[in-house]
Amino acid sequence: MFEIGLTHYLVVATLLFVMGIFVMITKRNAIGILIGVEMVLNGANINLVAFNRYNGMGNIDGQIVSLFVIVLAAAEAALAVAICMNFYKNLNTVDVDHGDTLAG
Amino acid sequence: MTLRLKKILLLMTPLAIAMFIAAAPVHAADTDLSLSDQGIQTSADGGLLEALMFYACAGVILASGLAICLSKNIVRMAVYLFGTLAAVALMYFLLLANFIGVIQLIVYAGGTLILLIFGVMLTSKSPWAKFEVKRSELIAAGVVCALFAGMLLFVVVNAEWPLETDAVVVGSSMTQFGTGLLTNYLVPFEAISVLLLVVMIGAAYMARQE
Amino acid sequence: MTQFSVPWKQSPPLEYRGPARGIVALARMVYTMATPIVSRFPGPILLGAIIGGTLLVWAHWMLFGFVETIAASDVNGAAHSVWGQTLTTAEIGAYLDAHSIVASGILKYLLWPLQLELLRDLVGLGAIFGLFNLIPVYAIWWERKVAGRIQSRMGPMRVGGWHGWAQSFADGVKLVGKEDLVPEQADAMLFRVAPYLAFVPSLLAFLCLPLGSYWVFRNVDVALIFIIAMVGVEVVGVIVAGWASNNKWSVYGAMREACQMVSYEIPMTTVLLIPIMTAGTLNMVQIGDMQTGGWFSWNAFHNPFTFIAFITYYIASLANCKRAPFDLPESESELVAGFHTEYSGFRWALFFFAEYAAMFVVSALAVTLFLGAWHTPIPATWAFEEDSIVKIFLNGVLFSSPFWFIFKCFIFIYIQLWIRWTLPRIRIDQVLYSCVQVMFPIACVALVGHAVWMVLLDGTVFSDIIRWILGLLTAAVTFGFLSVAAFGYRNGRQMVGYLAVKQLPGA
Amino acid sequence: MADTIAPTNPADASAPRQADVRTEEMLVNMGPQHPSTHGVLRVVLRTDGEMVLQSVPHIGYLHRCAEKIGENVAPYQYVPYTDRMDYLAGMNNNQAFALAVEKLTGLEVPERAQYIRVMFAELNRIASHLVAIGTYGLDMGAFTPFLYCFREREMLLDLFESACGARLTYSYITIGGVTDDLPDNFVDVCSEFLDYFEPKVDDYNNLLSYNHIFVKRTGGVGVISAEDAIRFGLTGPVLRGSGVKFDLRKAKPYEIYDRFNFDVPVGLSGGTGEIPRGVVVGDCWSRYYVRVKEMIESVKIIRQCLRDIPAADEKEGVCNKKCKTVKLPDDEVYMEIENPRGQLGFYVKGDGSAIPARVKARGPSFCNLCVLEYAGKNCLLADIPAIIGSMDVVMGEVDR
Amino acid sequence: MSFEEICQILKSQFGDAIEETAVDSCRPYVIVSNDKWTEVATFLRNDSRMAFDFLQCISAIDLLADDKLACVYDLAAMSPLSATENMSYVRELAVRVVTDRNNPQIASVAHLWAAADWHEREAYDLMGIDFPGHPNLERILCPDDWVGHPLRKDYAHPLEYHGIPGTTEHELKSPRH
Repeated sequence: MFEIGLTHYLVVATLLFVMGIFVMITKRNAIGILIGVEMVLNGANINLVAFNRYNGMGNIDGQIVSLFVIVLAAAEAALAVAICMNFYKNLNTVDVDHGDTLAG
Repeated sequence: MTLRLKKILLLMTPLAIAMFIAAAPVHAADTDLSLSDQGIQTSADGGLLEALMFYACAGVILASGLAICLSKNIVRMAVYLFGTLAAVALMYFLLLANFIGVIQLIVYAGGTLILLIFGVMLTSKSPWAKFEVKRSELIAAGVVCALFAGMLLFVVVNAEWPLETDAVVVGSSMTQFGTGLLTNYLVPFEAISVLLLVVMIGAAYMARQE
Repeated sequence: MTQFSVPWKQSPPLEYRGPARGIVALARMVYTMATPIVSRFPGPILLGAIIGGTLLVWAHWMLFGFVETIAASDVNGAAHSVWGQTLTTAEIGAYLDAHSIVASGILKYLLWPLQLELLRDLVGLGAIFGLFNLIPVYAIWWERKVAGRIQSRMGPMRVGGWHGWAQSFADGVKLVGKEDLVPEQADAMLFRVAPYLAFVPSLLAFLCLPLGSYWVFRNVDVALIFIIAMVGVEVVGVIVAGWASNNKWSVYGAMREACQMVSYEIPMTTVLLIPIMTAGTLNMVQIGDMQTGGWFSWNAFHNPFTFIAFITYYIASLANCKRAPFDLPESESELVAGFHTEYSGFRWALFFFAEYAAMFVVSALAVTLFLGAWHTPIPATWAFEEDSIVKIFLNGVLFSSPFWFIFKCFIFIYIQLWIRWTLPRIRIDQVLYSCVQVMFPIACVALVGHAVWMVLLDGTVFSDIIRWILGLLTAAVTFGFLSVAAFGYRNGRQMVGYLAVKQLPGA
Repeated sequence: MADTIAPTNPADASAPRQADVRTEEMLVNMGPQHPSTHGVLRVVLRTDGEMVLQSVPHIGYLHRCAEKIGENVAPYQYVPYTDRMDYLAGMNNNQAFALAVEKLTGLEVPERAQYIRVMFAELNRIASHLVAIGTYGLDMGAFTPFLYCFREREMLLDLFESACGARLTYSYITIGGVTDDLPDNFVDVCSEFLDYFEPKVDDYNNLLSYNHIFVKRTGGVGVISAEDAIRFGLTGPVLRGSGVKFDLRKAKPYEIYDRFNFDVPVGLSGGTGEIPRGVVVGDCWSRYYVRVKEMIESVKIIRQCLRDIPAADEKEGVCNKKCKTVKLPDDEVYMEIENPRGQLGFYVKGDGSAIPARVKARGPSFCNLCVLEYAGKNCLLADIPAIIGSMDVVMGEVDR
Repeated sequence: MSFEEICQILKSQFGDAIEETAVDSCRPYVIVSNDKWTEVATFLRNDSRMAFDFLQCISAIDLLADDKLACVYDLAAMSPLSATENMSYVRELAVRVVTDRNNPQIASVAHLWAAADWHEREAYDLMGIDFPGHPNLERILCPDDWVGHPLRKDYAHPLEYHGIPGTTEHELKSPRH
């Protein structure tokens, strides 16, 4: 119980990942979906760092990859918010259910 | 006490502060001035404290994650996400990945999250815009996610991870990061920088007004 | 005749129940007892408090250092840990006897708990929290004094006696006593949480902030980025506060803050790369300890690019802790009070604490990274051998100590205040223009230039000449300013009442 | 939508600004309780982000039926009410009403009283402009010039107090003269003050007028062309800031203004002489700077007054003895003077009794404020305080 | 150009529309017939001999004895625009337009002089004169739901407005209108 190992971290990561997916499925708001994506990425990132810590063979490859993930997530968020703005400009809403009109 | 004497005494005050604080000095003449970067471990070496910290972090992550799932208010979701991100950063510190932790804070919490809130502000008509979800959808999503979580957890808990329990645990050092990024990971590093440039231009293009 | 009726709900007067009643009674008792004493001897009490506080800090430090030496002298090397093996009282007593220290019988029991890291951390945290609270309190008082002097008036003069030194405490008492209003249409939960989201990060930044080589709570290898991140995270609280207030002016304040903060972090972080490149580390203690060689070894004078970087950093830091002329998020003439329009009482005070603490933090970064951290302009190689307490003391006064660090920080806070009370506010488009089109290019040029300089010119005579010129230039400017200030202080002290009396005998 | 609004403001041509990101249009209520609306002005702003697409002023929050009261009291009783209209320039308001009644009834004013009136009107002009300049600095976020201005204003108020005992609502200039003669050493004290005050104007200039940020904030903002200024009936520094050299003291000299030698400052375009670059004729900076220059001209007039003022005449006094018994003929008059804020006119209609049948005040702030809807269009949110501040409105007189 | 000359031109141009010229008044004025007022105003504004480009004031007055309301327009023509020479009024003119008390209507001149906008709104608010053609004729000083027009001589003080007491007993006994 008090001996924290790899599995503990993986369980937290898994739960965060699944909750992210749940958010992505259930939220109608485009930015809500974006929040779900961030949660999924964070869950994955915990995995990377945890494996690096417990199974890293002395190097930090896992951390470098997680660094890339963070940077990519930031880029993705910037672009996604821009898309949301465009979406809002055209349809006057950010409800993704309205995104099926081609005549945006 | 005459006024003059009082004034002199009051003028002495800063001097006194200076002397008394300075009297506990650490002069740096004997400090090691080597340029090398020693990775200094910040988290405790296992034991109860680490366990407590871990459970606290995990609690915050899961609680705020759950709150995101259940909340209908988009701004509140973003604030809960802040809780998740900060707790994940703390978890990185526990995992001795200090650099990743601070990068998580500065990029995620300080940048991405603000961007998200900014997006919310710009795209919601009323402050408390709500998007109702059908109950059937909610139940379906819950079932799917529960199954998925069960499956993943089963794998995670039962898998035999080849652990190097006795391996030397080192904190990440900046030197390692620099070397890694400019040797083994040079191509992805450059690719990401190009991607960032593309994203910057693309985002500016998409958000601008025709 | 119709009666006036108040349209808003009236809250019943406060009633204290249970333990609160006891606390209130205690506070009243303390107040009645303390008031006559404090009002009669304000000066000596202030002096005594300062001396006592510094002595306490000093004693702590000596004590910790002492325990450190005991632990280090332990044969097993089993140093202090949280719960792990510790020295027994007998071992401590033996050490004390060996060094013939008096009263070892009692002292060993008193010293024993200090080796527990948890206890030491708690004491350290307490000290940091105290510092964190004291700095805003006195920065606010000082701001009011400086503002008063700039505007040819006196500033606070009453509370506490000497120049209103207790004004901020009185304000604090007033603010805590005010009603904690939450607007009816606001998002109450976020409204209540937001001040803490601003307050806590700026407190966390102090955890990694070194005041001296050993005066740091946690010597983290990524301290610099951690502090920048904390200053940046503070903005989340501000945005949430503006949003949750459900007030259009607050939302404007929050939007401006988000916009300004995100933009100015770019040039600020870019120029901070320059001292990092010079030092080759992100560890603040190491960066500080690199600048022991006196005035000319300070990073700002390393080459022209570092000097430019220093100035750029300082301007960007003004924007980053929303000080004038970049105080758009709370500009009172446009946005009423910006993001904290709806706040009152204690929560409002939390925003102020966060702001002033952030002012100290960015000044501390400027001092640590560019201006010799905790060192004096005298090279440390001239320091005395530390073989007696007097020489230790003199080394502290003359060469390096936390006092010098705080002193330098307050010089920069003073410049912030000075700018605040003399310059008008700039407009949002001008803010973004100066960030994107002026400061960011300058920062990039400085970064590249510094890299080239380090490769090509470092260690050459030319580099030394440039360093001396820059150092001398800055010294000349500093002394010029000081002499002007002294002259003005001697000759220009003109106050409203004095002139009015002098100019208008018949009035 | 920003792009559908036709750019009617000449400011747009010089500095085209566009909202990069389209956001939700929002109606924002600026005032009646707002730090930079100088009282209880309410401006409804239609904004798109930081852009203001339209600003509609709403007034009336300080309406105190001043004109109705005028129909119920005798003229000499009405003088104190005029103080309360433009409470920053009480002397000038007293003067305007007194002149209107004197013109209607043909009351003679002693010469010494006329000198005193002009002197105090100009002193009050300085005091009023000091408040205008100081509060304009406040609007721009510079707190310090405000207190410098108030420091000098305090001395002026001391002067007023020495003459009439009041510091804000003087009622000093009354029908037929002034209520009381000057204190004995007033001439010395006043000239001492003028010697002290004149160099202080350079201080304000160094601190605020030529400050780079201040010029950037106000130069080229809220431009009103000369033709538009006349079309909207603007007067005072607002009109002169648009480059129209019109001053009632020169154009239609009342009292004894034709005896004095002074200049009428107007707004000039930037880059020449003392005017900084980036300033356009008719912008906020020009209006502000006209006030600074007018203070110096007022000092000139006061110096000439102090030099020429006739000695006190015991027999004649400083007030026409008939001032309280005068009957208003069945006739009407419109008398306008140059207030610190512009043309203050009083329309007085008598019906043969001692009490007027109609008193109408043409407030300069009232007429200047109506241009806000025109000038505060397609600008940034931060420009709105700049434009309102440069109009220098006093809500007491707008709402009356 | 003197007042008489202006009257001469106006009379030759409009004849009967100029009902009266009060030359002996302390401030001479002309009375223009209400139905011709738009034409006269346009003439005053645009004709090169008149060119009254500056509207100083519009004062609404209550002529209770004649059962009339009236507006007095104080017009002025400025000398040519100049930033160097002191400008002055070339000519001034006061015009009075009388209207019926029960259905007071005077054509708006806001399209000729932008300054007339708020003056007319004020006259509407306080005296109750309607200005057909005004772009935005709303109450300006009083609240939108105010009853009556306070500057009329027969105006009765309201006793109460939204629960705020309107007047005192003493004033009720001795109103002077």
